[in-house]
Amino acid sequence: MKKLINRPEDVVKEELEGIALAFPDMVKVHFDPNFIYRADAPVRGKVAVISGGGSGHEPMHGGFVGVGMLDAACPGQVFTSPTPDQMLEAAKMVDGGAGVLYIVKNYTGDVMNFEMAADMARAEGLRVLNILIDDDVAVKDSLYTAGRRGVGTTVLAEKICGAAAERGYDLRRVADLCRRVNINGRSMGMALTPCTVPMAGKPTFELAEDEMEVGIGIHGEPGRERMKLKTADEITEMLAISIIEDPEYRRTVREFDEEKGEWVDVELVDPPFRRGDRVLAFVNSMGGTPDIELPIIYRKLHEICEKKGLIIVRRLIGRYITSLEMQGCSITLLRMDDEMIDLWDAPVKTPGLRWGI
Amino acid sequence: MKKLINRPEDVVKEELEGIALAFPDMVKVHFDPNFIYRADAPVRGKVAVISGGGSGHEPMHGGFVGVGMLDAACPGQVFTSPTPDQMLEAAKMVDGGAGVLYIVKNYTGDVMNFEMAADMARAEGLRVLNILIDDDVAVKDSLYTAGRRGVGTTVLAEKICGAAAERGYDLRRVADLCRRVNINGRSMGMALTPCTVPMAGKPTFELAEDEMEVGIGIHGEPGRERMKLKTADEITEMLAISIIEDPEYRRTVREFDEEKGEWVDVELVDPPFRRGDRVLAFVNSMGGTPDIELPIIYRKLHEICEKKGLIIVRRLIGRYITSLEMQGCSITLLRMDDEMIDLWDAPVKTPGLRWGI
Amino acid sequence: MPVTTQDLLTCLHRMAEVIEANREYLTALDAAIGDADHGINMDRGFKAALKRLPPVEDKDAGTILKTVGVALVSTVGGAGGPLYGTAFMQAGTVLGGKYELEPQDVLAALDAALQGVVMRGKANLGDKTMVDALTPAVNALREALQNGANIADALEQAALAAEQGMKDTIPMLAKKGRASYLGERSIGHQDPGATSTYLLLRVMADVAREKYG
Amino acid sequence: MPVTTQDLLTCLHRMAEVIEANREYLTALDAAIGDADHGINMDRGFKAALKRLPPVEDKDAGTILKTVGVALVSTVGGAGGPLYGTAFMQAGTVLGGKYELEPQDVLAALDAALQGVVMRGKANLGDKTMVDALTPAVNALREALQNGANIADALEQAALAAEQGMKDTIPMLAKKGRASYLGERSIGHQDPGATSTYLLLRVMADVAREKYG
Ligand SMILES: Nc1ncnc2c1ncn2[C@@H]1O[C@H](COP(=O)(O)OP(=O)(O)O)[C@@H](O)[C@H]1O
Ligand SMILES: Nc1ncnc2c1ncn2[C@@H]1O[C@H](COP(=O)(O)OP(=O)(O)O)[C@@H](O)[C@H]1O
Ligand SMILES: [Mg+2]
Ligand SMILES: [Mg+2]
Ligand SMILES: [Mg+2]
Ligand SMILES: [Mg+2]
Repeated sequence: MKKLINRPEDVVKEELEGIALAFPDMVKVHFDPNFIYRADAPVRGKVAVISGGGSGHEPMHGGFVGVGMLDAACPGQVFTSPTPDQMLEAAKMVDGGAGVLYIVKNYTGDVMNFEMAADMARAEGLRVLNILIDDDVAVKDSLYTAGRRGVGTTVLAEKICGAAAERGYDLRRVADLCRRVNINGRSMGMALTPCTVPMAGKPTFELAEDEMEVGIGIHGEPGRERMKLKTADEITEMLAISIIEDPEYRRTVREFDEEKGEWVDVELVDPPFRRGDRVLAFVNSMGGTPDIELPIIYRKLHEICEKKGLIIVRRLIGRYITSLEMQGCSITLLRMDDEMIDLWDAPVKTPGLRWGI
Repeated sequence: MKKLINRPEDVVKEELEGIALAFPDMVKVHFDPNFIYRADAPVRGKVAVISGGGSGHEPMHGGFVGVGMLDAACPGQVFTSPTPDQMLEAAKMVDGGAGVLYIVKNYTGDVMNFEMAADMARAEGLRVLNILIDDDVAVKDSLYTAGRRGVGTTVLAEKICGAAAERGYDLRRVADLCRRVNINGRSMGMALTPCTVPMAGKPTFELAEDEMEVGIGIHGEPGRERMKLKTADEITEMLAISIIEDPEYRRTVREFDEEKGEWVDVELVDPPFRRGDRVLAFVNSMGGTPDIELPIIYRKLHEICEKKGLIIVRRLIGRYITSLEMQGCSITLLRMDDEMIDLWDAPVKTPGLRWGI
Repeated sequence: MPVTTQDLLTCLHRMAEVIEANREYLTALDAAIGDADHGINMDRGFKAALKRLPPVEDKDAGTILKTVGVALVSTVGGAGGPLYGTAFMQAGTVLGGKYELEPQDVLAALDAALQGVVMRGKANLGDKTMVDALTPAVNALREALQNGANIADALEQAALAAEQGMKDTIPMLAKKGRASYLGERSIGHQDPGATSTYLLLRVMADVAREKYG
Repeated sequence: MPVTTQDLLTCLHRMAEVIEANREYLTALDAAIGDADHGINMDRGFKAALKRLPPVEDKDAGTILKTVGVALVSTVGGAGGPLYGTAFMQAGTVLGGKYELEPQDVLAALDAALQGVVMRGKANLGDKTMVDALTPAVNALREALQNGANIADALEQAALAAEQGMKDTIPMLAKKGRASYLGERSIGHQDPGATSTYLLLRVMADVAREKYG
């Protein structure tokens, strides 16, 4: 294993120490329990938006803490969900009195830990809502699986909800918006190479020189299918068509019902894409992909969207939700309405995403 | 070779096509000869700042074209200097009547091609000056080598000179500033892994599982020395100390003398760092390094700078001057004065670097 | 002879040892159908739990088990953290105030642990999770005790049932957790969580046999 | 019998073939002490040059060579582009207006090429560059012609000298170009530019032998 690290068990701790020193104008770092939070938190009267998940997906989530995006991010060990105490303490630190939204990627571990944290936070008198992101079309059904994973749409939801909170939306409105972003976003990813979790010391899977994994998540796990290597255009087409032609997707998710004071099952429906939809096109590097390759993917995606009648109104191209040094890419398409576009364009100042400020 | 590409010979062309589609608000792309230029070029009365070099170092240089940074970038084939006709046509396209600065990394190929281009542009009536960046302390002497390579300081010079041009500095002043940035910047890099040039199809060198290359350039070439792998802290210390304790560096470079109307040898001197110097600390990923590792490097660099009495006033951490998918990092320290700090902070809006706008 | 809190502490220390010894093994199982962290996570959690034991060593079994549960929740992360954390916390709840445990107490605690895991994770039998090891273990324990077995023999039956349950996960198609994303490709691999559950039950049986067998 | 522009064209086509055939070889040499592109660059350049030849095929030798030089400058890139481009352009300058080349013209052209390379790259003999192959070649050509050799024999001497010069770069420590960054590690490797220079001279000698030998 070749890495620019010291001891594998210190990677996350030292990363956080480095982040605290590197971006003091944007974020602060709390240790034991670990979380990154906005340098100016708590912002009085503003809904606090918090996310979190395993480390190794940088810049997500810690790199998205700052003005116009997240109030706090809870990093777990590499590819391991963080724990409820981190989420609870983060909420207490950044709550500005207007409540807290937990944006949770749909992985069993993340979901359970964030649910426990929300219960603990409510027991301490905070107002907390959890919204799931489950946008990975590589997972076909929700009955025989843990449901679609949360992938690329998470980044977009964090930006859009962060902007909404900054504008003064109340907790219910930010949560509704987050759910709306989720049901309008779809993603799919693939890997050319595996990655190595520092504590594991060896690659999470093996791939032959002429193979790739399609339908991967973001944890270095093997994907839905192993295939012979294809060209960039063929790969882009495969991912884009899976997303664009994905049928209506129905599932129930657990959300907290504030009126009833308990967790309830809510049915959500992702409507399929149609000609004329305005979309944000997001080409994401899994981490180790050379930047020269991303415009090649975007080029083909652009052509396919045109052919399918989708109007690309915004774009995001780069490494935003990664799996350590894995080579590969994911594509996300988010159907946008005027409000989402406006919030997308709003100023943001974080280590990982910045404009207008 | 595993890459998200179509035919190896089309990589640069398709990358450029993708860039044109992806960032239409910031840049345009010209083909045959190839160059990327500001969407609003030429900007009347503004000095045009142009750079260029082999592809494979993305986001440099094409990702730095836009308001507040470069007016144009000339991409060569992967790791191969672009040609004079690209540089000439780019200059003609973006010249706003106030002259053109070519920022040239000190590699034999780049230097010769930019010199030919400058001569050709002057023959067509343009005002052009070339300033070299030669900041790589891994190259010890200039008498027995082609001189120090241009590495990390290039990014900083492009930002600072771009801001100066935007503010209305005249050509001579932008060129003088560029030279000043160059003699105040020093860099050094290392690699954990090689990279594969698409047209070559195999890695540029082989490294054992416990080896690393130290003192590399940015072209996937082997470095000054091959060593046993060390920890992130040891590697950071090795690079940082080589930079901070680098003695005065003297060499002659060729610059064009507008009074004499010919190329002349100019002696340049890089003064060594001293306690109390204010610096910009730049931790750069070679491309394939997971983002989780960069703050670990910064953390140690911060500690060393403090110990050595250098005051870090600005920071840049990320992948800015890369070698395809190579894993590794480089460190650059730039001694800053008030003017440089002010220009560094000025708004910039490019695909690869953005703030304040 | 009832089980003492000293036996419980011995058991917890041995569990931590066994998890440490099987760290790579559990992680390798998780690499095949998950994300290669189960052994690492469990090892971190049990090490943390041991550190928190000294102040509560003279407390009742419920306090001891809840301390372990809270430690697991706050240090394991992933799916394993809330699941095992909840299991230990629920077991602790039914043993509140007890310093000596009758066989029925042990059964009640293990049953509560199982209910906790099911409540938290909503897995059904056959979904290829730790539930597939824990459920047969609790059933075997109950049956053995009904048939008059002593605690050592009854826990041995439970461990054997857990082992069989663990092996039975191999041909299963995963329907919960990360492995479910693999669809058909999850078939043929043993579930890491079921494996760690078996390992913990094996420790309980061994400790009981050494002392009461 | 003087060399014709037809011979020159034959020579250029054969150069392109030889460069293509040695693409991987030159690139591999460049991988060892450079950046693994010399063969790729030269191949791209010579292919582009051939494409630009048809409109000037009936022009004088100077025009033909300048066309090749400009094509190389605008398509090769790297160090090779300006150096070989300048070499061909300079050679073209001394052959302006000529349709038939006497041996002395060939010498003058090759000498001009060498001066062009030195003017552009400032390399000295022994710096481990193409200059180390081109210089002995020009010297050998001059000497052979002085000794009354015909053009075929003289170019054969030049090619042999270039080959020796190329091999002599192996023990040299590079002082120019990318290889210079390697310091001592550049020793023991043959310079790619010197190698391509030899290959081009070998083509000239072969073409001359076939026609005039
Ligand atoms: N919903 C669930 N109910 C019960 N057990 C589950 C569930 N989801 C996953 N598991 C168990 O958790 C184990 C994986 O744990 P671990 O690797 O620690 O978490 P993660 O999957 O978050 O990395 C699986 O092998 C399985 O036994
Ligand atoms: N200053 C110089 N003068 C003459 N030849 C040089 C000089 N620098 C480099 N070369 C030649 O150029 C060759 C490398 O060419 P090439 O690989 O095309 O360019 P680059 O080094 O830019 O990748 C070297 O092998 C050497 O023979
Ligand atoms: Mg995990
Ligand atoms: Mg090159
Ligand atoms: Mg796991
Ligand atoms: Mg080369």
